[in-house]
Amino acid sequence: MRRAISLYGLTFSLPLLVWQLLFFVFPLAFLVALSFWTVKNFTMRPDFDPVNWVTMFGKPVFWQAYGTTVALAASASALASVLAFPCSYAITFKLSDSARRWAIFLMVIPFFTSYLVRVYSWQIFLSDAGIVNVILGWFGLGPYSMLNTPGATMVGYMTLSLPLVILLQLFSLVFIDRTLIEAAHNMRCGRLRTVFEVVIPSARVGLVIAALFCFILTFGDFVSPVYLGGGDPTTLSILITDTTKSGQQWPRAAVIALTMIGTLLAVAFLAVRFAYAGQAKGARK
Amino acid sequence: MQRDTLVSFEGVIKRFGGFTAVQKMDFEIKKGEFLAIMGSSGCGKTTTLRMLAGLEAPSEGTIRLSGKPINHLPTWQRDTPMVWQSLALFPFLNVRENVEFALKMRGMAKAERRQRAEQWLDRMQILEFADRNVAQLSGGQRQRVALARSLVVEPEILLLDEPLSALDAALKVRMQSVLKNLQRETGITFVYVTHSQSEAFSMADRVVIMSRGVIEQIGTPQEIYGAPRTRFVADFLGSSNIFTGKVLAASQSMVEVETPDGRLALGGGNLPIPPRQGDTATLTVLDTKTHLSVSRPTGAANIVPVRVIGEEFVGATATVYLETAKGHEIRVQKSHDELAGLPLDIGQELFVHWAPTDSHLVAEA
Amino acid sequence: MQRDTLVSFEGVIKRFGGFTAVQKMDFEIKKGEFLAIMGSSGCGKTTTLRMLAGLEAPSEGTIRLSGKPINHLPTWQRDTPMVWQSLALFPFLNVRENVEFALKMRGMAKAERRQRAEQWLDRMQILEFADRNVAQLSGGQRQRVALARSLVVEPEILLLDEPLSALDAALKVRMQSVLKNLQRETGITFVYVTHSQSEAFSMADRVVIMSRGVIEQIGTPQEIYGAPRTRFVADFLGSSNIFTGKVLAASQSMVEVETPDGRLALGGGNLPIPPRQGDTATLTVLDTKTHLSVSRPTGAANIVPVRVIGEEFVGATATVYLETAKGHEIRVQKSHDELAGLPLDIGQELFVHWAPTDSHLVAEA
Amino acid sequence: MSSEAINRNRAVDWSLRAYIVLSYAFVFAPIAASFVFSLNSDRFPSIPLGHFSLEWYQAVASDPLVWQGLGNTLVIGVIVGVISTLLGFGAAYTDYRYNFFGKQVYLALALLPPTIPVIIMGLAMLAFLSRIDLSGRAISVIIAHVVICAPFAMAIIRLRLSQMDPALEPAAWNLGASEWATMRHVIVPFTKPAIFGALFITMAVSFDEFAIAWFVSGLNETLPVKVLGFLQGQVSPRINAIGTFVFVISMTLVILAQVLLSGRTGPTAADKE
Amino acid sequence: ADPTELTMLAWYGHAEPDIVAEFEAENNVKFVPKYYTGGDNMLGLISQSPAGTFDVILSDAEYVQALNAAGYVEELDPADYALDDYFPEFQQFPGNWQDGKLFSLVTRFGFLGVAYNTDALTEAEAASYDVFWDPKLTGKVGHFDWHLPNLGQMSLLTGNKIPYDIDEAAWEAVKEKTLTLRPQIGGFFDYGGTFSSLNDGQMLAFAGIGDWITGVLEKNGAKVKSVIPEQGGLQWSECFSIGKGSAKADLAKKWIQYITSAKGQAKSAQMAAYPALIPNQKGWEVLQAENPAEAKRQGMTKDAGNAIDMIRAGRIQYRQWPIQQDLETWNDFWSEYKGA
Ligand SMILES: Nc1ncnc2c1ncn2[C@@H]1O[C@H](COP(=O)(O)OP(=O)(O)OP(=O)(O)O)[C@@H](O)[C@H]1O
Ligand SMILES: Nc1ncnc2c1ncn2[C@@H]1O[C@H](COP(=O)(O)OP(=O)(O)OP(=O)(O)O)[C@@H](O)[C@H]1O
Ligand SMILES: NCCCCNCCCN
Ligand SMILES: [Mg+2]
Ligand SMILES: [Mg+2]
Repeated sequence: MRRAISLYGLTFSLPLLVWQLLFFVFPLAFLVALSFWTVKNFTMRPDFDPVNWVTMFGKPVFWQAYGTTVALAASASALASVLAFPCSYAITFKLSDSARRWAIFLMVIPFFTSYLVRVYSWQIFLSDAGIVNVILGWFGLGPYSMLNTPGATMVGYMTLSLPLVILLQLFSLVFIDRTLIEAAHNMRCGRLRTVFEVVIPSARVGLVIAALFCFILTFGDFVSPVYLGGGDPTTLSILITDTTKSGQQWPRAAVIALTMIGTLLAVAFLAVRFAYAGQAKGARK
Repeated sequence: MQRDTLVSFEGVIKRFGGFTAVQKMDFEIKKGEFLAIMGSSGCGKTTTLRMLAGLEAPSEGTIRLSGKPINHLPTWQRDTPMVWQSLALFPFLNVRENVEFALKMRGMAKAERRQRAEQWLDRMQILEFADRNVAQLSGGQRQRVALARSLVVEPEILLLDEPLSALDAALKVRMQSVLKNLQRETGITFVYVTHSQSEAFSMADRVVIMSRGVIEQIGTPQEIYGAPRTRFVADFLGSSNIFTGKVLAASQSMVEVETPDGRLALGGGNLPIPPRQGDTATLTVLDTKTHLSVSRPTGAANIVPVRVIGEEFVGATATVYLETAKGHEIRVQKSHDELAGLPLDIGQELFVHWAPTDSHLVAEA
Repeated sequence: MQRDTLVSFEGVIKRFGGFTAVQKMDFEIKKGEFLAIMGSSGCGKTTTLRMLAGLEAPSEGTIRLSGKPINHLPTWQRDTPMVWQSLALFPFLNVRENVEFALKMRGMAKAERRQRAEQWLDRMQILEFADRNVAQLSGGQRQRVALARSLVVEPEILLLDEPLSALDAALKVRMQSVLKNLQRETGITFVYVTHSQSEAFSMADRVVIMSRGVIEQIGTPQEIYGAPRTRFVADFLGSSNIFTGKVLAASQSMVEVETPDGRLALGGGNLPIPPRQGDTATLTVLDTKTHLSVSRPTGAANIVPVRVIGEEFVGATATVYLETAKGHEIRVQKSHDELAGLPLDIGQELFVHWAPTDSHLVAEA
Repeated sequence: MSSEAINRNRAVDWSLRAYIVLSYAFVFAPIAASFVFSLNSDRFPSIPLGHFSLEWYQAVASDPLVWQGLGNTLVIGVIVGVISTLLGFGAAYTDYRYNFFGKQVYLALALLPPTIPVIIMGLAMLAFLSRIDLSGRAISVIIAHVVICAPFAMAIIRLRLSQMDPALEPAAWNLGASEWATMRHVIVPFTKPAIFGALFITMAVSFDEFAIAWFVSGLNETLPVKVLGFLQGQVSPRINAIGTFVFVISMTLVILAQVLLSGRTGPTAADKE
Repeated sequence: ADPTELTMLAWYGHAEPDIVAEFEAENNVKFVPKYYTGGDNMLGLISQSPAGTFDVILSDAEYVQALNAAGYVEELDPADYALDDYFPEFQQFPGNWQDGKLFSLVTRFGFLGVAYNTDALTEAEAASYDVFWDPKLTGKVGHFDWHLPNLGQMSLLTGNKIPYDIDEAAWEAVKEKTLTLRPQIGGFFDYGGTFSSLNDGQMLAFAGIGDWITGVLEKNGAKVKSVIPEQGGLQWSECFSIGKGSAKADLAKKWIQYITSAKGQAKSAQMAAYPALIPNQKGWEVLQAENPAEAKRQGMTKDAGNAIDMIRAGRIQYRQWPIQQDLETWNDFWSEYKGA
């Protein structure tokens, strides 16, 4: 019976609430306060001065970085979704149950290898004399400049997000009612058309959420743009680290961080709305 | 009425790996009939239907539709729409879009398919829900959408796989008459898979009874109910008492069988091939054809002394459960009026008797 | 047999937010009786049971157990064990541990509770599975574990919420007799929630019929079946034909009602408070009490001309569906023998008739 | 599976399977390469490879700082695992059991932190913790990691609870068990696999997290922070050696969690359908 | 007894065994290092840690003022150290002293010029900063990602004698010139990225670095080298201080004595992580005796044109904070440049 929360209930619900208030909400709130502090001679002073907001928002380089970051993250989401879909589709529909379990297990492994280590590894693949160019050389191609380009950043972004995107897509695909596919075939819907008419609409929520996670991950990542992209172009994450590197400008870094959070919340809100668009409330039963 | 053949199964076998789900099946479906396929779980009903729909390929044999073999025609090139147990409505489309789906796949223009869809929605009395999400409909309404979705292409045949099993009892009965009427009015051949006896018997023109991939009996509901042909069918329908014993005497018109519960007779032109003396024979008698009396009836041919073990109250009738001296259970079904005069306390000793003409021989296995 | 009162509901109301699930309920449960609570989905059966078990608190009114009010006693301080539809066996405990659970919570010593548990497992004929994981049992065996687990504390009352609804038909019937016998042997009061008419009617001493949080009728199965008291009950049981009209004449022994389908009479000591002339009255007649004839019967009081619209074949009996000139549906249920002589083609004109003593007045709403 | 013979096309099926292999090749290429280069003699790895060598492992093994980092990582990981699992359990149970005003906000607090980019979390954490004199210590990393790990624990345990027959808990009350007894004898045993699963997964997450730890760890660097240091400072195949090593530990934890989560746990409400 | 722990905040390498093992053994000390990745990072770490967290702090010279201003370091007694052994220019090193008080001691330094790939460029080509604009280097020029050394070099190139003390017009000129380099740039790298991109030929020339990078790579056989171009070079200088509130100030003092002694200086010059020049003349002598090749490679010999001669010839300028502009102004421009 659902009674009002009792001592018993509070014992279970309070600790997390207190912890997240103290160490999640307060730090974020402090970040807001911090963005109004001022810095003189390497020292921060509590203050209530919008100067950091004005300065940051007044800088073309900030907006440039903002545009770049949004564009990169959006491209990464689109690219990851498109690259992952055939793979998760094939794992769902073209593998036996046991092969599928293995595939899922294998896709979990990357989460437990250091992202830094993998990015470092990519440097060895992508550099001018790296593995890829050596292999291309065997076919008389290249060498191509790959490292320190936005393309290499994208490779890093895929390293970061592809396993997650594949898994999230996979989880929405395996839960598709197979009879829907059979029903579509039964109504003269051919193989490929079924993918677009039935499979994708059925998995829509999962596909959008997967893309959203890719966006969130890549939007805040600084490892790939620095170590694969050569720090060029400047992304917001690079701008944050740069800002903290220049005369203790933490308040300005806070402005960037808060702008990023705002952007992410807006994107997440829109994505979730889009994912569930057209699905009535009752649909979740 | 002699109808043309629409579908024929010719020696059709379906294996899954080493397991044979359907064994050498030969039968025909007539144009315009309502055929029910019944049998216990796992007997191959769905597999049979799916082969017809092109969702499984037969391992051997040929399936013909209007005379043409269709074994290897992909699903999407046949017109064999199916209604799924789960309904398989597209949750991301609204009611109208669901119904339009098959038409869209056939490349029909938007205006025309909209009109056709609405016509069927109207016919199924759900036009007012056309713009609703399927999740917002009740079970019965969803059922109608599924029917409309399959019927909108006006096929020659409609396949239904336990379409009513998810509905509650009241709705089930209501949808049965919707289905029956629809079939009558459209003249479309219905192939209806179910494991509910009452559904099959109340709707179908002919019933196929399957067991472990084999057809046990095909016939009208009356034929099957009145004279189950095999022990499986008798058991499965559950309305017969079954006795097994050795044949003592057998002629064209009368057979006498020695069973643990006594000597039982049957006869009256029921015996195309009478069994031979000494054979094992199984005979059945419907629980509605058995009678109860307090004292041993005189002149009756089949009399079994029994004790009452319980009574079950089922609407207009009651079933009395009895036990012979050997522990064999016998059931007698009667109206309340007929039972009114009998003492039915547990342990009460009574006599069950029935006429030899109400007994039938059935094949074992 | 007059039994003592074990439980009483006194003006009990249960609201969930603004919604009233149970409305002013007053009734008693006798010691040792088998009480079934029936009604359509959402009518408040489970809520009633849960209030008794202490899983919900009544919003108003008092529930008494052996005379003591128990409204606010937490579940774990009452002895009102419940058998859940899902069984709610503990999957991480084996069979024995499941059965011991309640004893352990009562602080009983290990050896003793083991012995008690085994005694009940033995009684339920599942002692051999004592060390099995519940997942390894069949549906019927699990059912027995659930019963043993609740009964091991030897309570005065056992609450059952649709315990059989997940079982297949055959098992359901078998478990019905297990339950009925158990109740008889132990003398424990059973409160059994179901929406299956056949379950309620075959097991219960008394049946409560609910609709939208209100008790519509309480009585023995025979009383309710034979004389539904309200239109809802008649409708719900589904075995009555129902007619509504204006009272033309009324006396202590006879009432005449003018209905769209003709003038109908009822009578014969059934009328404690006869309606007044001009009132609207609803009368019912069981479909088994109606008769069919080809020509207008002479001398019968209630005769309605009808046309055949269909026939439904249900085991030992068939139901003929008929339609009056006004489009009102009438059902007649008869054995196959009784129907054998009648022409039942669709559209055939026939006469339905019945005796005034077989009609009953029911309350509207 | 079933419509194999009729409705499938072998060429399509095989090209899709080939695509799977390609995708996995992309995902595993850097992992495999890192393993290979950890055993390669060149300090700045390139093609063709140098010779086989364990020198980087030796370098790692003989570096007391690496051992110290490992020790920090392990201690922090275990504490983070335990606290996150406790908090996550409480939150999951709260969500499962109670309805209350503001529950949406509660759930947002319980689930949102992992979606905040780590660099922002790190920044906010450092700025905040240093104000309250809690930065630069092992406890700072623990605090920050619990913030991002508790949601994982919550999700894992909540999933398990949702597989629990909702009648199980009232059934126990009904059999005479008080709320606390029910917690001990029913809820905890039922969720046990998920509790251990959550414990190992959160430990693994903490083992691998470098960005927030880099900000707040101060002198008590964890191993991943050391890796970042190597990457920023001393590019060296030691990265690969440590990576391989951490990978082995993490995988062990994950496999343990996997075994527990899918182990013999009896039927769930879901399988009873 | 358990060794005493001494915490050191420093660039990577300063508390590695090749440097500290001997001192640790002699004094039963165990260094606990915290390596930072930039001066601001260092300041951040100090400001966000309780006082006394770090016993020894190694900092680039320009940051010592900030450390001082914030009160993060203890005053040192010049008498405690062998300052007399230092070259005269390093005895009164700017930044080490404030109002006549000593706060830190320079321990090593190096020159920043043009780092280049010897396969791609000749030493003559690299002998001017103009080489960065060479069309054959398009996309192959890297920046060490910090404004101070890079803009300092650009300032030298635009003809400023003291590169960090320039007026607005000169600053505008520096900016303008710098922006023209942007299309040539292949990336902005941290220390690690600088290492690997030079090593594998990803970048063929680098601004803002010197022998501290190429020296390490050379040792590993990479074909890279640094030169001080005709426009002159910059000098970085690392200084040791004692952290404010250190409970082990004596031990910290002992360490600074050790590392600034001739013996410690010779070790420091050959530090495995990255080589450097040392300010202690006696240290030069020890090095010349111990490792003449390295002494020669780094130019710490008695020959004319050695490192100290380059300083004396005015070819080298200290790296320092901009004097007529705000630090922010330079940094903002750097961000802008990167984003351009
Ligand atoms: N794709 C498949 N692979 C392997 N075995 C299968 C497959 N499909 C069906 N079977 C097996 O074939 C047998 C017949 O299955 P089918 O689904 O036709 O039974 P059914 O009569 O429809 O049963 P139910 O009444 O339970 O729906 C079953 O034993 C089933 O396990
Ligand atoms: N906790 C609750 N909160 C809100 N409404 C509830 C709650 N529990 C039950 N109800 C509502 O109360 C009404 C009665 O519910 P109850 O479960 O008692 O029905 P029931 O007769 O057992 O139905 P069923 O046969 O479907 O089990 C329903 O409309 C239900 O939606
Ligand atoms: N990893 C430490 C490198 C320190 C080099 N200090 C010199 C600074 C050059 N700008
Ligand atoms: Mg089936
Ligand atoms: Mg209920």
